[in-house]
Amino acid sequence: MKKFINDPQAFVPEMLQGLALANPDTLTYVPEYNLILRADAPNQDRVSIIQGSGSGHEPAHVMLVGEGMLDGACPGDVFAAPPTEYVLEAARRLASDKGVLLLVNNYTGDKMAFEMAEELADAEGIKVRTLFINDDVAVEDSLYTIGRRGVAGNFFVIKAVGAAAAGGADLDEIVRIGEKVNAATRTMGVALTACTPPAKGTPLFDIGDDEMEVGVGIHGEPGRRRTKMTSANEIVDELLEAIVPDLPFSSGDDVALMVNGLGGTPISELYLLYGIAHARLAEKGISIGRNYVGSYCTALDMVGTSLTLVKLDDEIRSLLEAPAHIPVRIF
Amino acid sequence: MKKFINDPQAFVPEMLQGLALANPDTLTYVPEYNLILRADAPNQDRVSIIQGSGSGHEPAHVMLVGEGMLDGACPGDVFAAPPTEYVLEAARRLASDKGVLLLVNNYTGDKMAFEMAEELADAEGIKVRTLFINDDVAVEDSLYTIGRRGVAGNFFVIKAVGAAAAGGADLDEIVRIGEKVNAATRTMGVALTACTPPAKGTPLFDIGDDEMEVGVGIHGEPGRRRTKMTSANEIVDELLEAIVPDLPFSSGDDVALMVNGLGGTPISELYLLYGIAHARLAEKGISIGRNYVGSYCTALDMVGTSLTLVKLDDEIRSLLEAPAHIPVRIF
Amino acid sequence: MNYSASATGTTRLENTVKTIATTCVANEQYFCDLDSVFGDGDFGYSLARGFEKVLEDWESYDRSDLSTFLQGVAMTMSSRIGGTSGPIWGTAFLRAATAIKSKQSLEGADVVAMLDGAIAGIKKRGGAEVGDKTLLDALVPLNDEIREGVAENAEPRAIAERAAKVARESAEATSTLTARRGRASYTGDRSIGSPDPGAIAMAVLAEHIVDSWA
Amino acid sequence: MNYSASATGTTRLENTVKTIATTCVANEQYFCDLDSVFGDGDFGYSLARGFEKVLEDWESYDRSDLSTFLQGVAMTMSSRIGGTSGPIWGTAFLRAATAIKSKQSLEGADVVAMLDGAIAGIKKRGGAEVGDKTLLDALVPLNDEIREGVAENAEPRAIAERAAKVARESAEATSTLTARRGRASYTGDRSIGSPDPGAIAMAVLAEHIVDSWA
Ligand SMILES: Nc1ncnc2c1ncn2[C@@H]1O[C@H](COP(=O)(O)OP(=O)(O)O)[C@@H](O)[C@H]1O
Ligand SMILES: Nc1ncnc2c1ncn2[C@@H]1O[C@H](COP(=O)(O)OP(=O)(O)O)[C@@H](O)[C@H]1O
Ligand SMILES: [Mg+2]
Ligand SMILES: [Mg+2]
Ligand SMILES: [Mg+2]
Ligand SMILES: [Mg+2]
Repeated sequence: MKKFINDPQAFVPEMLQGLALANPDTLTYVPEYNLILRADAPNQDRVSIIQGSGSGHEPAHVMLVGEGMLDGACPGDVFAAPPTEYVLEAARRLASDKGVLLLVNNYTGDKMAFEMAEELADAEGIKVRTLFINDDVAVEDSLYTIGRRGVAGNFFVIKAVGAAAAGGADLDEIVRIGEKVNAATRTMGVALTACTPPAKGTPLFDIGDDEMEVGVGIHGEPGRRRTKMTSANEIVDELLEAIVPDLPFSSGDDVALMVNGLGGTPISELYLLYGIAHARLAEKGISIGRNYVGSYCTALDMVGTSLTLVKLDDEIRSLLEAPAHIPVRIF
Repeated sequence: MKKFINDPQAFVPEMLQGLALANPDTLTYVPEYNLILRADAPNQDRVSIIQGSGSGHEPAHVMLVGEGMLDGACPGDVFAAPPTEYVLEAARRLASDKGVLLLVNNYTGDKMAFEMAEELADAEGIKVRTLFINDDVAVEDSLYTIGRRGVAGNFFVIKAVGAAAAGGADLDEIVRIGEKVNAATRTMGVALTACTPPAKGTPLFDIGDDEMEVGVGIHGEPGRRRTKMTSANEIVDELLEAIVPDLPFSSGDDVALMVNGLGGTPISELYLLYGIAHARLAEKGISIGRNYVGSYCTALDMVGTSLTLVKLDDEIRSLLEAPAHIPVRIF
Repeated sequence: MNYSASATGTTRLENTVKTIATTCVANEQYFCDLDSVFGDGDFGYSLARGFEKVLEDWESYDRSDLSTFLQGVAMTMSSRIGGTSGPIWGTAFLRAATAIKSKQSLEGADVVAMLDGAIAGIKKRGGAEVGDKTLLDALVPLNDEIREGVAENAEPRAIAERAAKVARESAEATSTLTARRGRASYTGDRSIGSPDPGAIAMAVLAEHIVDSWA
Repeated sequence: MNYSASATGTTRLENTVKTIATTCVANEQYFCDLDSVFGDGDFGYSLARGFEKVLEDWESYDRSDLSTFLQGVAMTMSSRIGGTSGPIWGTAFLRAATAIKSKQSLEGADVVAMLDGAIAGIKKRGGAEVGDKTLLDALVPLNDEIREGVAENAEPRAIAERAAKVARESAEATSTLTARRGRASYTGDRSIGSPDPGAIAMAVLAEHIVDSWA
């Protein structure tokens, strides 16, 4: 395992500690419950937004805490939903008169922890709602499974509800916006390598030197199919062929396009992919109103990418354009 | 080779094409000469800042073109200085009455290409100066070698001269600032894996599963020593022990600290390293006035990191704080 | 069967919980490996971290009655374990505790009641049924076997042995199923051919409980 | 030696340049591999891209005289090749062109003059001397051997063979040197044990020029 770590079990707390030290004025770190909170939250005139999920997806979500985005993040261990008690504690600390919104990616563990936490918070008199994000088209809908996963598209839901909360919207309105953005968002990913969780120490799955996993999840869950490596052009085509008809996105649509790196992919390759996707969508009559190229939601050190499309309207666009101040920055 | 590419030889132009498509309002791409220019440059009332170097270091430098930083970037092929003619063409297109500053990392190929280009530009009546960046403490000074390499610390020189140029400073003043920041900046890196140049298709060097290369350059050049992998704590200690006494940085100093990823390292590990470095510097009485955690100057897909320290004074601090608008962004 | 809370300070119930805890800690790597075939590789890690804390807190649990003791264990688990396993195992221990409210000693029927409660809780929490390729596919047949043994008035140790055997067979048989719950469900038919980690864990725990039988 | 610009439309000089170009294109991978031992692995790539363009532009070069032809090649190279090799090889070709300004045919002494010019240009451009572990460590002895051969009035083909042999020996001998210029210099003593890619390229080129001798 080739990582910059000390004790694998201390990976998450040491990372959070570093994040807090780097942002002393804006963030509070609560080590007992793995929480990263805005130092100035809660604000009783704003709905508080909390996102929880396993760790290993950084910058999602702990590095998205700040003005205009999250009030708090409640990460679990690597790829493990946080314990219920941690979520409850986050809701307690960020309880506001206007309410609390819990954002959750749709996975079994997260869903259970957040549903239990919501019940408990509600019982304590905290005004709280939960919203599940499920943008991954790789998962075929089914009667049995929990349904589609939440992946990199969660960025857009967070950004939109964060902007709405900053603007003073009430909880119902924020839930409406979050559901609307989630419904307008579609993602699919592909992995060229497996990721290595620190505690496991070896790659999560075996993949041949000439293979890729199409439809991979952000925890290294297998996707739709294992296939031979192809060119960047073919990869973009395959991803768009899954994503575009799903909503569907059609000629005349204006979209936000995210080319997300899964942790081990350099930004040069992401821009190369962006160029291809941009051209393909233009051929389909779809214009790109906003673009996002970088590593937003990762699977540790996995070499891979995901494409996300969001259908824009005036409301969503202005929420995405609104300013925000979070730790991930260049200056 | 596990990369998102089409033809390896088209890697750089396809990446630049994507970058230009993603920033249609602010950037101009000149494919014949591999140039990325600010769409609104040159401005005759500002000195134009140009950085050239091999490609493969993205976001450096093509993604740093924009208001408050670079007016143009002039990349060569992967890890190869641009041809002289490309640099000359960049200087021609960005020639301003106030002058042109060529920023160059101190490598043999770059130095030769830029010196030749400067002579040629000068002969054409363009007011031009060249500034070499050499922040890498891994290279021991020597009578023979070209001297220290320019690595991730170039970010600070670019940011400072970009801010000064935006403020209308003249060429002499900008050269003074660039030299001052370069002189206050020290970097050292470590690699856990080798990078794979697209055209080569295989890793640049062999490194054992339990080995690391201390003092590595941003082209995978070997460093000071090959050694067994150690903990994040020990790695930070080794890097700081090389960096701190070199300037030297001393108790009472206020510094900017960059924890830079070399391309394949997730941001979670960079924050973990930041936390350690922050604590170590605090023990030495050195305070961190500004911090930068992310992948600023990479070596393709290399798993590795570098630490950069810049000694701050009021002038440098305010230049680093000045706003800038470049493609690398979150929103 | 009679498990007295007073007997020698530690009871059969306490021993069983301790065996569960030490077995999960000891099998961290194995359980992770099972979960990385078609899951995300953290099953062993999650359980180990939770049960490590249980062992750490061991002396401090309120032992007023057996139910309270189990409830304390459940609280440690649900505050410590994340992932799917936190809510699932926490709920299971909590429901088992509820099933023996204020009892000071346990009969065979109480064991069945505890497992009935745990199973109902797990089903409610995660929405899974037998056949969905989860730990229920070992736990439910295991409980049914105990129920039968108790009805037949068999020796506790013999019952435990039969139950462990059934758990092992059922766990191995999950290889033929398609995962429909949890992370493994994303793989669809590709999960066929490998057993469910949670079900195998049930078999391993049952076998260790038999081995540690004093 | 007499290389006439008129003879059959292509001259020995043109043939030599073509051999250099095709050899560099054919050895792209090999030269890259040499450069990745202690460099950055792009030496072959840089040369191949430059000489590919030379071959592409082949018919269009101005052939008014030999110097003009060489100058055209030099321009292609320095506009196409980046890295260290662009300025180094571009300068070398340019200085070689200058050494035979307005000549229509070449004697052995002109070959030596061309190489003298190239060597001086390379030294000026990159600041390297013999012994710094660069291509100069093969090119300088190669030139010295030609100079001697010309002084002895040896057969051109025999001179070329002797020069190639010396180039090969000198190139292999760079293994014992510590790199002091270019990227390889960062490795310090670790460069000992591997030859310099540029020097080996000189040997390979010299050998191919001999092989292609018509
Ligand atoms: N909905 C569910 N109900 C009951 N058990 C489940 C459910 N989903 C998964 N499991 C069990 O949990 C095990 C995986 O646990 P764990 O690795 O902690 O979960 P994850 O990493 O997916 O959050 C599976 O092997 C299975 O036995
Ligand atoms: N200063 C120099 N003068 C002459 N030749 C040099 C110099 N530095 C390097 N070289 C030659 O160039 C070769 C490497 O070329 P190349 O790979 O294109 O350079 P880089 O990738 O380091 O920019 C070396 O093997 C050496 O022979
Ligand atoms: Mg998990
Ligand atoms: Mg190079
Ligand atoms: Mg798991
Ligand atoms: Mg090289």
